[in-house]
Parts: sequence; C-alpha cells; structure tokens
Amino acid sequence: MSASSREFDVEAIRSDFPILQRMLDPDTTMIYLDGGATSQRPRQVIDAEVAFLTQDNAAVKRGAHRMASAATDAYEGARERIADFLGAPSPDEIVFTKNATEALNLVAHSFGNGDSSTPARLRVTEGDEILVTEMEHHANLIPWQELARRTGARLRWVPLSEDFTLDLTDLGSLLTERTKVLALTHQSNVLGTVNPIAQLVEAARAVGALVVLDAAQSAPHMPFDVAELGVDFVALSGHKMLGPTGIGVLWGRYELLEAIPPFLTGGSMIETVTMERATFAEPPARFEAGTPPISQAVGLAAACDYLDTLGMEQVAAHEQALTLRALEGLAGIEDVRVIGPAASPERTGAVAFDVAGRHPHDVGQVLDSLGLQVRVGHHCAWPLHRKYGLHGTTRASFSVHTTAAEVDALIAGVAHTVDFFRSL
Amino acid sequence: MSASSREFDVEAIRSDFPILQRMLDPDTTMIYLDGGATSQRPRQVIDAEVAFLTQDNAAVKRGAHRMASAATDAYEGARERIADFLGAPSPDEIVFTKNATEALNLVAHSFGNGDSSTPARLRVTEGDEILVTEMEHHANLIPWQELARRTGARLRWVPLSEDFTLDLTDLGSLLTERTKVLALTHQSNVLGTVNPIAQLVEAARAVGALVVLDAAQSAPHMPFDVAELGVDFVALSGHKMLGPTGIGVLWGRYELLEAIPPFLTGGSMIETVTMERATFAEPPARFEAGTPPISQAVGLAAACDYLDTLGMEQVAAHEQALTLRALEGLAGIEDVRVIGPAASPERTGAVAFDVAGRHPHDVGQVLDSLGLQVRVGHHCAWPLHRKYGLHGTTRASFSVHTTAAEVDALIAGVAHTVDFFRSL
Amino acid sequence: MSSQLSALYTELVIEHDKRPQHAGLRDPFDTEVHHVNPTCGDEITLRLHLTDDEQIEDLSYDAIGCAMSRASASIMADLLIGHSVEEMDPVRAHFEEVMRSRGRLEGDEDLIGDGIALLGAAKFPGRVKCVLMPWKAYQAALVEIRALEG
Amino acid sequence: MSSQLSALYTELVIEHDKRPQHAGLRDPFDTEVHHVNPTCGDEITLRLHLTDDEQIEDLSYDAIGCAMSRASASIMADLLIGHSVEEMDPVRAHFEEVMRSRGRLEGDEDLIGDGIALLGAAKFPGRVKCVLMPWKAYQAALVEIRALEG
Ligand SMILES: Cc1ncc(COP(=O)(O)O)c(C=O)c1O
Ligand SMILES: Cc1ncc(COP(=O)(O)O)c(C=O)c1O
Repeated sequence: MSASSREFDVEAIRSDFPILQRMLDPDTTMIYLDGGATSQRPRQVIDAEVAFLTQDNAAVKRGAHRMASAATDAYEGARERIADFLGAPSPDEIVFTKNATEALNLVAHSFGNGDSSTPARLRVTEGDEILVTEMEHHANLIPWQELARRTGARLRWVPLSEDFTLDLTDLGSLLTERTKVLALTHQSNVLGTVNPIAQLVEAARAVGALVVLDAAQSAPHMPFDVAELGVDFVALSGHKMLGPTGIGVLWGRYELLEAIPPFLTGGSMIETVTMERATFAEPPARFEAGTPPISQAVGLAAACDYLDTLGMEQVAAHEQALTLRALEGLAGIEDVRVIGPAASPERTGAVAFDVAGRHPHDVGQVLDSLGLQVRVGHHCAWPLHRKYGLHGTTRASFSVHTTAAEVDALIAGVAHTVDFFRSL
Repeated sequence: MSASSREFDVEAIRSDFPILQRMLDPDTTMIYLDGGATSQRPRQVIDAEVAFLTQDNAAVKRGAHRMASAATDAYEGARERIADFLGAPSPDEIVFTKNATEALNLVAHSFGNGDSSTPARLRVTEGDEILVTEMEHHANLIPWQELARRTGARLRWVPLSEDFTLDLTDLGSLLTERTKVLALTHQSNVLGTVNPIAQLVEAARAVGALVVLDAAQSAPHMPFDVAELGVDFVALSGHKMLGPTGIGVLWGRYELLEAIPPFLTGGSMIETVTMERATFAEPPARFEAGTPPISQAVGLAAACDYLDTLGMEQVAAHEQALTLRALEGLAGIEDVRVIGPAASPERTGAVAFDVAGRHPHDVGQVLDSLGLQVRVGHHCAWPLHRKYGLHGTTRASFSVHTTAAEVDALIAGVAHTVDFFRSL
Repeated sequence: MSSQLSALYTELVIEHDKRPQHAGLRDPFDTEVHHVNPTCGDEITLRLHLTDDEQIEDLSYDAIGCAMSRASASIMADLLIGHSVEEMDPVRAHFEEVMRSRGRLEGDEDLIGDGIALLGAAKFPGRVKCVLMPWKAYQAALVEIRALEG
Repeated sequence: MSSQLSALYTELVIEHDKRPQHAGLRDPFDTEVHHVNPTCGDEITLRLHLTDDEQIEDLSYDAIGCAMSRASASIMADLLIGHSVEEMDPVRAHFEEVMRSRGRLEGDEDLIGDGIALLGAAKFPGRVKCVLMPWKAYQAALVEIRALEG
C-alpha cells in the first residue's frame, strides 16, 4: 500500500494541518520539529474521528443493535486497514493497545505469565536470557528489566559503539542458546540510527530467540512490512504517525499470540466466566480487555490512509532529504556536535546534537524563543546518553509537513544560540 | 461542583448531541438506550478535543518548548478538573489509564507485585483473601481471579440474593482478618442496584481490608465524592461519562499510591535509569508509562464541565424519574420480568429484563427494528446471570439526553415484541 | 411487522425453532464438542458420528441460543445427516460465504435447502455469528475426529 | 535578543552560572541528599550542616543542570548560609510561591535578594522545576536532619 496517489507537495500537505497556522506570540511563527515525540494531526484524521463520533458511535463487539454494528464495522475495519498498512498477513494479528509502551509491556508480561501449557520458547524463566540494546527507549528497556527481576532471567545488552551504531562485535557471545528474546528498536529515537534488522533476525533465529521490534519511530517514517522484516512482535503508537493519542498497536504472529497468556483481563476478552475462573477468547480479543479506543482506531486508520496517499517511499525520501540538509548545516557550526551517525540511508528523521558547554535546556530555550519547537533532555534514553558522557541532547525531528526552510531556520537558530551564549 | 448552572431542559441538552439526529433508516429514528455500554458525546466534548488538537497539541511533560508547556497545562489542568469532579483531595491522586478495566488491573497487579519494602496491607500473598461480589462486571472479577491464581490467595464473594441486592447475611464470615481487599461495584451495570458502600467500608475497615470501588456505572450518573465514600481506590471510564474512549481514571489515596509498585513501565514514569535497573517517579507519574491519552484527558475534563453545568443532582433525578417510568411500564407487560430491584433511590439508570421464553438476541432484534438501541446478552456479568438462571437479559440504560417519550417508546416496543413472537 | 424483521423470522425459521430437528444428544458418537459465543453466552454441544468412509451417520446436539442459532442447528442437522462429509463441504462453504456477504450474495437453494430461510440474518452482522455457530461446531468436530483417527 | 530571553538569562543568572557560590561538596555535614529531575536528568547533591539551634553553618552542593538550576543553587546557598532555618522559611515560601505564579506575582527583593534574578523563569512552566530543584533538595535535607535528631 505504499504507492502514492498524490504528489508530494509540502505546501499542500501543510494546509492539511490546522495547527501549523499557530503563532507562538504575535511575532513568532511556530516551527514544529518534535514529531519524534508526538506528531500533529491532519484535518483528515480529526474529521474521521468527529464523523464517527457524530454518526456511528456505540460500544463495539457487545451489541446486537444497528449502532453497535456500525461501530463494530468501523473498529474492525480500522483493524483491517492497519494490518494492511503494516503488511500483516491477517487483521487478527493486530492488537489495539493504548500506546507502544503498553504493547511492549504486554509482550514482556505475557512471557513471564505462562504456565506448563505455554510452549517453552514463549516462557521466560530463571536462567534464561533477554537481550536488549544500549540504545533502547525506556519503553523497551524497563519492561524487560522487570521481567528479568520477576523471573530470575538475566538481562544483557548489545552495546553502542563510538560511531553511534550497535557494536555487534560480541553478538556471538551475547546471543546464545539461553537467549529467549531479542528486543530492540528499529530506529533510535535519539541517534536516528536504523538497526540492521535482517542480520539480527537471522542471528536470533539461529539460536531460537524471538524478536520483538519497537517500531515506534520507524513505521511512521518509512515503508514498513512485518512479513519482510521477519520479526515476531512489533509495537508502535498512533500518536507518532499522525494518529490519535490513546491508541497503540501490537502486531504478533498469530501462532504466537495464540500461545501466550493474556495480560490485562476483564470484559470482551473472555470465553466463559464463572466466579471461580475464566477461560479466554482467541486473539486479538484475548488481549483487548475492556472498551477499546474505538474512535481512536478510526482516527488511526485515517492516518494510514493519509500516509499511504502520500506514499511511504516519498515520506521517507522527503524526511531523509531534510535530515541530510540538517546534518550538513549543523556540521558547519563550531561547538555543535551531532550525536548520531553521518548521513546515510541507514539513518533518518531525528537529529540530536550537543552544544559544547551548554545544557540542552538552555539551548532549547533560545530555540523556542525563535519558534523552533525541539525536544531537550534524555529523550527517555538515559543509558544511551550516559554511554556518550552526556546528560542530555537537543533533538529536532522531521515530519511530512516539515519544509527545507524550517530546517534552515533550525540551522540558523542553532548558530544564533551558540553566539547568544558566547556573548553573555 | 455539583451545583448546576443550567436548567435541566432535555430538549436543549439533546441539541448538544449531534448523533441524536441520526436516522437508522429513512423511517426509523434512533433511540439510544445504551449509555450503560458507552455514552454519546456532546458537541462541547468533541469541540474541546478538536480545539486542543488544532491549537495546543504536543507531547506532555517531556518538552521545554512552548507547545509542550501548553499541552502539559491542558493535560494537568484536566487532571485537576477530574480531581475536582470526583472530590479527590489532590490531583496527584488521579492516574489516567485507558479505561476502568486497566485501572482495576493496575490495582490488582500492583497488589501482587510488591516486595519486602511494600507495606503488608498492600501485598496480597498466599493465605490472604480477596473478597468480591457475585454481581461484578468481569472487569472487577477476572483481575482478582488472576491475582489469586498468581499469589495463592483465596477469592471469595458476597452472594446475590433473590431480591437482586447483595446478600450480606454472612458478611461476618466472608470479611475476616485474612481479607486484604474488598473489590466491588458501586452500581451494578445489569441490575441497577446501588450497593451500601458506607456499611461495607465500615465492615472492611474493621478488619483492615482495603476497598476498591468500581465506579464505572455510578460516577457518571450521581453526585460522587471519593472523600465521602471513604473507599481507597476508585476506577472509572471516560466513555461512560460523555467523554472519549481511550481514557479511564484510577483514583487512589496518595499514601497508598505512594506505597504500591508500578504496573506498566517505560518512559515518563521513572526517576533514574541505568541498563541494570530503574527507580520510579512519584505518583501519579509512576503509573502513567508512555505517552498518555492527552487530547482524551482534555475531552474528559470538558465532559466533567458539561455534567457539572447540568448538576449531578439533577442528572440523577432525571435518570431516576426515567427509571421509575420504565419500571412501571414494563411491570404491566405480561411475560416480562425486570431483573433488578423495585424502584427505589437505591437503584438507578439501568433496567434489565427477561421476556419469558425469548432469547435476548431475538428481543433486541425486534426492538432494533423500532429504532430502540438496547443491549442484549450477559453484559460482561456472566456469573450474575447464571445466579438467576438466565443466559442473558435485555438492558435499557438512560442518559442525560433520554426523554420520557423515549422511555414510553421502549415500553411500547417491549409490548410489541412480546406480541410479535406470540403471533408467530 | 417490518420487512427486515420478516426477512429474519421467516416461517421456516420459526418452524425449526419451535420444532428443532434431530435435537438432543444421542449415542453412539465419535466425538463431542462444546462451543460458546462469548459475546452472548450462547452454547452448543454437538455430537458427530461418522462411518469409516466419512458418511454422516448421526449428528445430535443441544443448543442454547436465539431463534436464529437454534433454527440454524436444526436446519444444519437436516442437511447433513445421511450425506458424506465430502458431499456436504460445498454446502457448508457456500452457506458460510453467503452468510458473510452482508446480503450481497444470493443463496443457492439447490445447495443449502432450508438454509435459504436463514439468509435474512446476513444483513445483520450481529446475527451472522449466531447462525454460523452450529456450523463452526460441526467443523471442530470433524477436525477432532480426523485427529483421533490419525 | 528577545526580551523574554533577556528576562531569563539576566546578568546575575549568568554571573552565578559562571561562578557558582559555595559550590563543591564540603565537610563537615549532617546529611547529604541527592535529587534528580526525571524529565531532564538534572541532578543535585546537597550537603547541609546545622548548629544545634538550627543555624545553617554550611550548605555545599554539586549541581548538574542548566544555567537556571545552577544559578538557583548558587543564589540559594548565598541566601541561606549564616542564617537560621526559621528565619529563612518565609524566604523559601515566598520564592516558591512567586516561582509558581506564572509571572502573576512580583518578588520581594528584600526577602529573596538575588533570587529576584531568577523570576524570569516563572513564565516558563518548563523551567520552574529547574529553579526549584535546589530548594527541594534543601527541604529534603532538612527533613532528614530532623528525622535523625528526633
Ligand atoms: C460496572 C462496570 N465496571 C467496569 C466496566 C468496564 O469499563 P471499560 O470497558 O470502559 O473498561 C464497565 C463497563 O463495561 C461496567 O459497567
Ligand atoms: C523508540 C521509541 N519507543 C517507544 C516509545 C514509546 O511510545 P509511547 O510513549 O507512545 O508509548 C517512543 C516514544 O516516546 C519511542 O521513541
């Protein structure tokens, strides 16, 4: 579904995003370079949700009346749409969660909750190992730390190297017969590094480990196909891909979803219930306890439509061109050091940097005075920053609506920031 | 905040709900009597969310830029608004979840995840008892079954009596020194029964048990004040109180929230993180891993505004009058039996009934043909139905926008349904 | 009575609901399966008895459910008993396809016989599951028997 | 330079950031606390040394953070050292109130001295925490000392 049916015209795209009209103060135009934290919503996404709420809203799955059917059709239709967007073989492999974080927690908890009926490869117990990387977002680190703590398994990690990519030198000793899970990010939310998934999947397969992919930063920005990637689970968030907050997605191979125990329990995920015990429904229902994010699913489906109309190849090309421009521009500023690999097809979207001797908060403050909305701090990747001896970085991230002029404003703004602090 | 500042004029209220204009087919007006499953949204709620998305949307908590501040203000302002609506002493006692189900899971999981540093009263272990009731929604039953399974604690329950209220005869032997938690619903989503919380809280206090209240069906329909209720935790859902799906609330006493371990882990809930381990932030952040339902919080706050403008006393009075009308009308139809207590101030909003010899699906089908959108089945309260020898019921539930004429249409519709099947 | 309702509660449906064919659990049987519809709590227990060459000797059942699901079980039993599994496979496939078509496809009465009377439900997504539940149970029973045999 | 920025990075702030007063961890001390701002990773280690009648003999610290938080630590140490806890309590309370007022309240220079230079941050909700972190650490240290003693 990556074939675009619309020319990639940034000005036309911008007119779809009402918030881009916002002024920060009468003199300051907003320049939103924080899509990596959360994206903005095009009109099409907002309208889809409002249309649903004013025409078809009802509880899903549970009702026999016509409104319930309309709502269920919309909700299950959204599931099909998202399956299609991700290249999932079946909509039954799509579980709606509240965000990528819940999706990752779901997998990590379920791996620790199995019993003797659960296949051994889906059960993490004492003596097993869990492999993550040093570049993980806390969302793909702490749930595994906790799983290790609860089960007595050992958490290990692939270290970062000085060139801001994973150091795979010792992979052979890190990924062993004891490794049950390799959990890693597709793209670093700080460095912009895209990890060599094919190579890592092959290595994991060779030792029988499952691969959990955090696609929160990749699926919104490049052609993405779970079948091609060959991983076992994928987590992502709606709000990072032009969709609503309050919805995330866990994709999993059906035979794995079928074999792991549920995580959240309650209504709509059961088969039968007595006071003593419950049996559980088939996936995906088994993992969707309670009333799901219904209108948000509709919004997310509209976001997939929007992105596919632009074409993910073109989205990626656009954002890559901006990244290159930013890297080149920032390279020319004294005292500024980009924290991430040099320009390459294996690095996109997010450009983090350090200004020598200046705390990112101070850098961000000056940039904000110029309208530039960039994120500062450790970006929920504290170990990564520690590795490079940093307390934080300043990060700009690019979206479909970002223009070359905005990137130039960023470059000029960073130069100005350096001058500003020098002048004090 | 229960003092109304608007006359309770149902026609004016109806004009706030765009979806009420919907026709099911050219001849059939929609009569929405399924607010118990999910409520409809007034324009004010939809508009608040759209305004946020088109003006202030950004990631919360994490950014130093002005958009992030605006979004954080909106999100934290919503927390204050909801604390106020629930009578919570502090906004720091409000945890945003995805729905009531997650809120209940959070408490149930946290009670099982403590270690030696957790106070004993907040740790359920082998030999402890958990007390629920036979009228619970699956959301407030299965998480406790699972906690019992994981910890070796024993799950017990207060039985239902023939008059559709809790049978408290044996409370003394059910609620003992071994009981760590009493988890019960404020109002049954099937029977409409409102439980005697004050009495139960006193009994629980006497044995040192904590009280977890499922307020999913009560907080939206009556004046509600956590301080007055005297319970320890409260769970509810946004979508049942005119607000968005994708958001729920857990209220907890601060000193308890402070003492229980986190549930979901990831970004924004940490204090420090190394590769080996993490320490966690104070509540409520500790329980809000990942990007929260930001625009949904704004929508929920607008729903609180809307309800408070009507006045919760008046909302309750309106829905009670409709309930009384429905009970009287249905009582006059042969072969129809209401499953719930007789009219009284201790019963509201939901009216479930059984049509002798007819499956609820068939009843609901005929009612749907008349535009009446009622729910059929076990309403996620299967044990309750089993208790009364039923496979399901048909349930009408009333909202602020329900009119007396709609209730009359229900009564006429049920009479017609009985005739219809008799005639076949 | 609305025309949609009459399309649903056809005379044949009511007939089968009131006087279900082949109802009740009987011996002998090769396997017994139990199916539940978690949304409405409907249940069916189904026993299947095949000859060695997969002729359906007997199919007996106990169904709790709405008129549509009870009638569907009755009509299914009528269709299947006395025929071979192979012969009935296109019947099952066609019936399921038409039921899931939301009313876009018309049913072939030569294939599905009285099943034609159930097609009104195809327009009601909430009811499709009710009608298909007995067939799902039949399929599950087939899978079990075949697994038992090797 | 925008006027908002100049209200934030005042000469005094820059002065204190460049040459922080009383910085570095010193002996003797009664207690040491460590505080972290989880959103940005800023850290402060603070040591407090009181006399028996709660005079602040010494307050030393090691702060990692932005200019605002470092300047705030420096100004705070300047204000507190040599005074009694009781005397300084209204200073702390007033400073916190003004900082949280979003710029609605003006600061009393007689009370908070150089602290007045930090008030530009009150208009930036994202920075209020930076400025208050040293004060939070001071309060935590007080609580600890009192707990040790009592
Ligand atoms: C009494 C009760 N508790 C809990 C829930 C669960 O709410 P949700 O599905 O929004 O999590 C419901 C609604 O279905 C309910 O009626
Ligand atoms: C790489 C990565 N993983 C996971 C997440 C968590 O996403 P969310 O906060 O939406 O759960 C993020 C975003 O913050 C991210 O950048």
